[in-house]
Amino acid sequence: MQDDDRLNRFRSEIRAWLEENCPAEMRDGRITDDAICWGGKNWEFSSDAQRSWLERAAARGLTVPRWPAEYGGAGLSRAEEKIFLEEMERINARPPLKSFGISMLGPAMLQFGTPEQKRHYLPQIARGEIRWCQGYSEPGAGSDLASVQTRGEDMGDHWLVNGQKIWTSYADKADWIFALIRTDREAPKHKGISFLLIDMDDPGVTTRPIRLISGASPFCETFFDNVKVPKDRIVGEANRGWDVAKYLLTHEREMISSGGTGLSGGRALGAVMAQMAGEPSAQDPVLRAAAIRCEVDALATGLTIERYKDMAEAGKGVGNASAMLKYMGTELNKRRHELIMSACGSAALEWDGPVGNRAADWLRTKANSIEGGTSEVMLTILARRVLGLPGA
Amino acid sequence: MQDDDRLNRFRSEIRAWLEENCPAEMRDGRITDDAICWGGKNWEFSSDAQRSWLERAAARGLTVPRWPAEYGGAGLSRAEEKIFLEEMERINARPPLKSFGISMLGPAMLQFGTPEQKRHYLPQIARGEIRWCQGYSEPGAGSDLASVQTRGEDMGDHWLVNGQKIWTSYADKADWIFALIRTDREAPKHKGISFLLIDMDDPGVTTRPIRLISGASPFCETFFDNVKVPKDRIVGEANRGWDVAKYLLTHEREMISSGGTGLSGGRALGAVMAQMAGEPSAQDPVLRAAAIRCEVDALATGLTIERYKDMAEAGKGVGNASAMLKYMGTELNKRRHELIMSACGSAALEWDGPVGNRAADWLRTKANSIEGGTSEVMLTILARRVLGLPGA
Amino acid sequence: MLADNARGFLDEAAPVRALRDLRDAGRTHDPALWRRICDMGWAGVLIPEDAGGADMGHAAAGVLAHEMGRTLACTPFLSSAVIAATILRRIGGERAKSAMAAIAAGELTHALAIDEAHKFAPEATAMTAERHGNGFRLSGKKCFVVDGGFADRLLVLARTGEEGLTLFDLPADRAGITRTAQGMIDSRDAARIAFENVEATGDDVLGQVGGAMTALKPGLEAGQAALAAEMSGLAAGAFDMTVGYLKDRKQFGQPIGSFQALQHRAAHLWCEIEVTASAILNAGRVLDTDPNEATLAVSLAKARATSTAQLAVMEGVQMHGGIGMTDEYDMGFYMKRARVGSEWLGDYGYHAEQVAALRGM
Amino acid sequence: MLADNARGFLDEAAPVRALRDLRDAGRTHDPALWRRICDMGWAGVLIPEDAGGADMGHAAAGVLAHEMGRTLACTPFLSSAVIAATILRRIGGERAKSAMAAIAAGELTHALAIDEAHKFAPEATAMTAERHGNGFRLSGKKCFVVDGGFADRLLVLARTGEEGLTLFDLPADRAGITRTAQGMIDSRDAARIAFENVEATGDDVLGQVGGAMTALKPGLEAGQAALAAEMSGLAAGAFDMTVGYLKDRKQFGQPIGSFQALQHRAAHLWCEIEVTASAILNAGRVLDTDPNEATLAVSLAKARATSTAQLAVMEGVQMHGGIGMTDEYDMGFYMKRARVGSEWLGDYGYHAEQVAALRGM
Repeated sequence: MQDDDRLNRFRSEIRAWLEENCPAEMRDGRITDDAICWGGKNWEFSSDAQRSWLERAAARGLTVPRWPAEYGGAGLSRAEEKIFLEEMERINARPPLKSFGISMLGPAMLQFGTPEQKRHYLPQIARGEIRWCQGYSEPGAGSDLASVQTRGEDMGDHWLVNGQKIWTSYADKADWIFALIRTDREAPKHKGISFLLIDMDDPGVTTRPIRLISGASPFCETFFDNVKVPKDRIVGEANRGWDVAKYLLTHEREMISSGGTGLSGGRALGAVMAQMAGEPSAQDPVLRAAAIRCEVDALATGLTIERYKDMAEAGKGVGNASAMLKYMGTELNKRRHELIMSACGSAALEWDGPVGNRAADWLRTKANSIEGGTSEVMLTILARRVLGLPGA
Repeated sequence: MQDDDRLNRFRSEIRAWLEENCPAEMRDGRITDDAICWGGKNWEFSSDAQRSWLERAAARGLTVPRWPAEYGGAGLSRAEEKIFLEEMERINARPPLKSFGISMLGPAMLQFGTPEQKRHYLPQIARGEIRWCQGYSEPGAGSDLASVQTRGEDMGDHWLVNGQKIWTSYADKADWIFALIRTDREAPKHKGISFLLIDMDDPGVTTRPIRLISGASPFCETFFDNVKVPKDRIVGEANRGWDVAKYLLTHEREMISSGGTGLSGGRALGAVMAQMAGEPSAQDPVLRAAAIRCEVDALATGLTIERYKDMAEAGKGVGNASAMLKYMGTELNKRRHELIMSACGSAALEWDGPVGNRAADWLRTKANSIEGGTSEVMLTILARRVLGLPGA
Repeated sequence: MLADNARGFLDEAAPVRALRDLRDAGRTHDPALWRRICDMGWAGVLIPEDAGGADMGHAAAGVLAHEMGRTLACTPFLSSAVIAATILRRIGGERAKSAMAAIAAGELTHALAIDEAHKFAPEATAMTAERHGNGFRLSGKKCFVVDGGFADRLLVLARTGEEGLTLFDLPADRAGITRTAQGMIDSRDAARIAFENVEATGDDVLGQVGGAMTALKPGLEAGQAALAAEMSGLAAGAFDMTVGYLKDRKQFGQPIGSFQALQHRAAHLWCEIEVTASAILNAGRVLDTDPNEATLAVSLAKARATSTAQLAVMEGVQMHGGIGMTDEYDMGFYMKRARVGSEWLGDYGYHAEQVAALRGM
Repeated sequence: MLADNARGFLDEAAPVRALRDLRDAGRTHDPALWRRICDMGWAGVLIPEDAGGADMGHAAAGVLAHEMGRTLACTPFLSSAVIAATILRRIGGERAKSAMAAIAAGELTHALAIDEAHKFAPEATAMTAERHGNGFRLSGKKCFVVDGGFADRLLVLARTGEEGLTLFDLPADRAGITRTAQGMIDSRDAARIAFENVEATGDDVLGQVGGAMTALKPGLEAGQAALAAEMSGLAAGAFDMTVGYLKDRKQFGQPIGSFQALQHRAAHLWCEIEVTASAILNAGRVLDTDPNEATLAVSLAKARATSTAQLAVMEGVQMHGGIGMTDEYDMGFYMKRARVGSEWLGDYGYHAEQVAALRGM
């Protein structure tokens, strides 16, 4: 009961803080990638409101609410974070900052980084000063992430890195990259990889956007040509980078899965159906039935993400089961966007039509079940590690 | 155009013949296993009408319309057979005779049998005098049909057969069994099997029904204990029985698949929906949408069975593609019966309720995608042999 | 804890074997099993302590129902301890209290007589309870009355002229009541019940005349949530049996569970079961904390449990192959119970429409 | 034969590469390609011989559409050679004959202006054609007019007071007509067209005033069947590309096509494609032999083609992994065309409802 009192007090405080600090322009409910601030050296704020929203949130530690205060966070508990997010949703606030530093490198560094690294890198991420991208996949490797060919030769005080990464999200806009590099070519596949941090401005680093079927270019190819990486730019031990990568993949999966679900997403489908059909009971019964099934599954999947977060908070490792969230969340999201496209009919068949650019969102979802481990890889992980089924 | 005239004339003839010969009682549209005559030494006709319908149809060759007249058939072309079946459906006639002799042994014997065998066995089948069952599967072998352990030792003028078969449909009611027997234990798996014909009355043959989840017992276990099988009771060459079995499996697949489709089956679902809901537009929109999808797929699958039959008639071997008919037909049939059960609601939850015994039919369909090669085996066959995908 | 204890007891006292034996003996109820269960306090899980219950709430009832689903335990837990208990508790007062005490102690069992046609549709109730003197005369037919073949008392929904739907609590042996057993595919108890000019007094009315839904709605929602939990347990039981088979059974020289297509389907099924588990837990939680706003959570749970249980038993039979089709093997019992559970208290379409309505779709 | 010839020509003259080049050049129509196609006689496939056509029928038109779908050939075949030709043929008479001759010769292209909102719903047409003097005045807005950006003539559906729907055949440059290009995801042509007091005479009316459906219905059904054929070709094209990739691409040391889960999904997709092929063939046959009773066959074909094409492109992208998402690779073109084809002339739900109505469901 005391807990409840404390949480209620927290809710009042955070509500008041939001009321005072979140600019009106940032309360438009736009939470797509192009509306949110991603930070970094070259970030151009879309408005003064976007800038001050970032600065105020960062000052209060709310760009990374769960991180400790010493690294720029607000040190919130899971329950407090939930309240913060609820209050954000209540006023339709955009997140003040989004980045792979927050969602991926940060968690890995909190787990594997040295105290010096945490003090150096984490506050920059929290304030949106440095924008990170990830360098995992390589051409031809596909789902086999441990098949790393980019090599780092040990030159004493540094590694000399040569090779190529692909599917590096927003690498053309990033300041730094965290990358898997093969630093021991003799060791078994998973044992000779290191997790290195590389400045995109370093000599020898180049990057080139890949055009996608949606017309956008969120991904790049990134090339390393005799890039010198000092020995302290490593997370975890040398040749033990796969441990970090695995930990990180779990985080990435949860992030991608929650894109697909939650109540607000569910509302989106219902709202589109209603909007396009002119009234709640859509005029195409077959489509409506499919939308209802999707809604049932979306609500239950949203509850599952919450449940797993609570389990993680309670210290119950969810481990490989995060593959479930990734699989179910992304497959659901694809289904939902197919239905949204159907509900919108020809209005969504233009790149920039009367209902905005829903086609690009729809096409983007097709990558969800590929990036960060395909649905097929997730199912195999679950079959082997959770169900204990034997290898072929 | 001459063809059309000829076929139109044939239609008039067959319509007139049916009008005169098909007893009124046999025009009730009941085409489930328990309503149709299966023939055999121990058959008890359910009525005089059933008996005379069999006798008249057999006299006219119409129990096996496509077989040559010398073996008891009517020698119809595919187009004529189609007309015969349409006219049968028009008056809701039950088939005069159904048996594994007609659907399986007959076709194999027409292909592989000696002239003597054809003259001896086929007319008995056509007249419904001898009822056959098949002995393929063995305990523990499951989908791996070539894993035959039942052995036939070569004793000069006969084989001495010992072993056990399972899933022998209606073996407890059959007069004879055609069975795969391993006659060469040294040869590779597929090369030492013979296709033998065994009289169920022979000393050493026993059979025991298996009770199924539907409560019915259409299948048996059949045991062979030192059964002597004379050397002329073989179809095809010794140790080449797998060729016959493969040929037969194709026929079996087509038979099982067409149980699942066709216009009349489609009508069944629509009719049940209408009957249970009180009016054509069922009151549960989600269920109705599923039924409509099922109807769309059923109509298209029915057209596919027709198309493949036409291709076979035109001499274009459909070969492994029959696995497609088996797979799609049986999966569709399962879907349809799930929907019928849903439409009937609690009325179908009794073994003998207000809507008859739909539950038993529903449970029976679950075996369709297992017997005669599972859906999984069909998909593997298609992937390997039709699509040419590589083995693991 | 609760789950572990329950599982230990049920594995010993009520495995699928017990249901099979009951069926083979031509019976649909095992009073001895129910006695043992009542002695453990399960019948009082939703009954206040001052009426002799344990008052553990709907989440706990869901845990018990889940475990009973896992072994297909054949008991009147849902009818009596969940639905009737919730209705009586909502009614309140001394009479209800003593009725609850009788339920908790295992002295009486109740069944809910609500369906009249092939689908769940309380609002369409046609059975009449006409005012007659100081009381009522009930006439009409009910079907699919689960546990109605042996229950001591019947909760009966009937229409009272223009006043609307009224709920009656009657002894099953009152004059004019005729019960006919239904031979159910899941081997559980259900009855068709005819009411011919059955006399009832004002004391037999639960709550207000014309106000049946006030107490019936929470009772139905508690039952739907517990049934969903039972079906999620059923799905888990069928799934465990299937995964075990995939590991043990060899074909073409290897365990069939090593074939990737089956692995992926099994993994997908596990995901569906996990997602459904979340909906079940949520329904229990909402019923305990915000019972007047539980419809969405409950219908979500029942819809998900229905589709998941059906997938689990279909995959279960298919992956077992021929043996799954035999009566000798237990999978068929799971399949048949899943079908009955799908229909009872509203099917997938019914609950999906509830979700749609509440979500403005 | 016809299919082989068509395939040979299209692989050379209109591979996916050609559509990509067109798009990159900011164009939506390739007159040179259409010229070559007309020279081969394809534009006259449904036009009588005395009007310069080849009169090969709807089954043949389906074969050509199927092959064009396979390479995503960008042509006004459906708009002009199928829909307009079928409508004009049904109208009959000398004027229609010369119009058909112009189509067959490739001298004129037509587009059908029918949609006004986001879904196909001819009966809901709101655009008006008010009687004015001896003629009419047309006012309203059309959208998703496929090939409407470059077509020489527009077939326009409008409402004439109480008389009902009337079909007009107008030159696209008549005063009061404004065309705006729509930037379509499939890189094909479509336009939004505004009509502001557009003058039309009785000669511009196709068939009877208020009797649009007499000729429009067969035209729509011919178009729907040919579009279904195109989409089945599209599905086959995407499928072939995917199976090729499954054979070539290695991962974890083996071709990914050796993984059983992918094998089973590929085999399932092949089955769906085969089943859809039957529905397509049937629609062509029924249109040729019993055109007044073709609705069921046509809607069945379009519904199946829609669901099959969508499955084929979704599986295609997923099985290709990341590369399938890149613009550089052709799979995305298939996915985007499948989406547009799904909506044009009635989506899955529209045609499924037609089937349901005709089957009494």
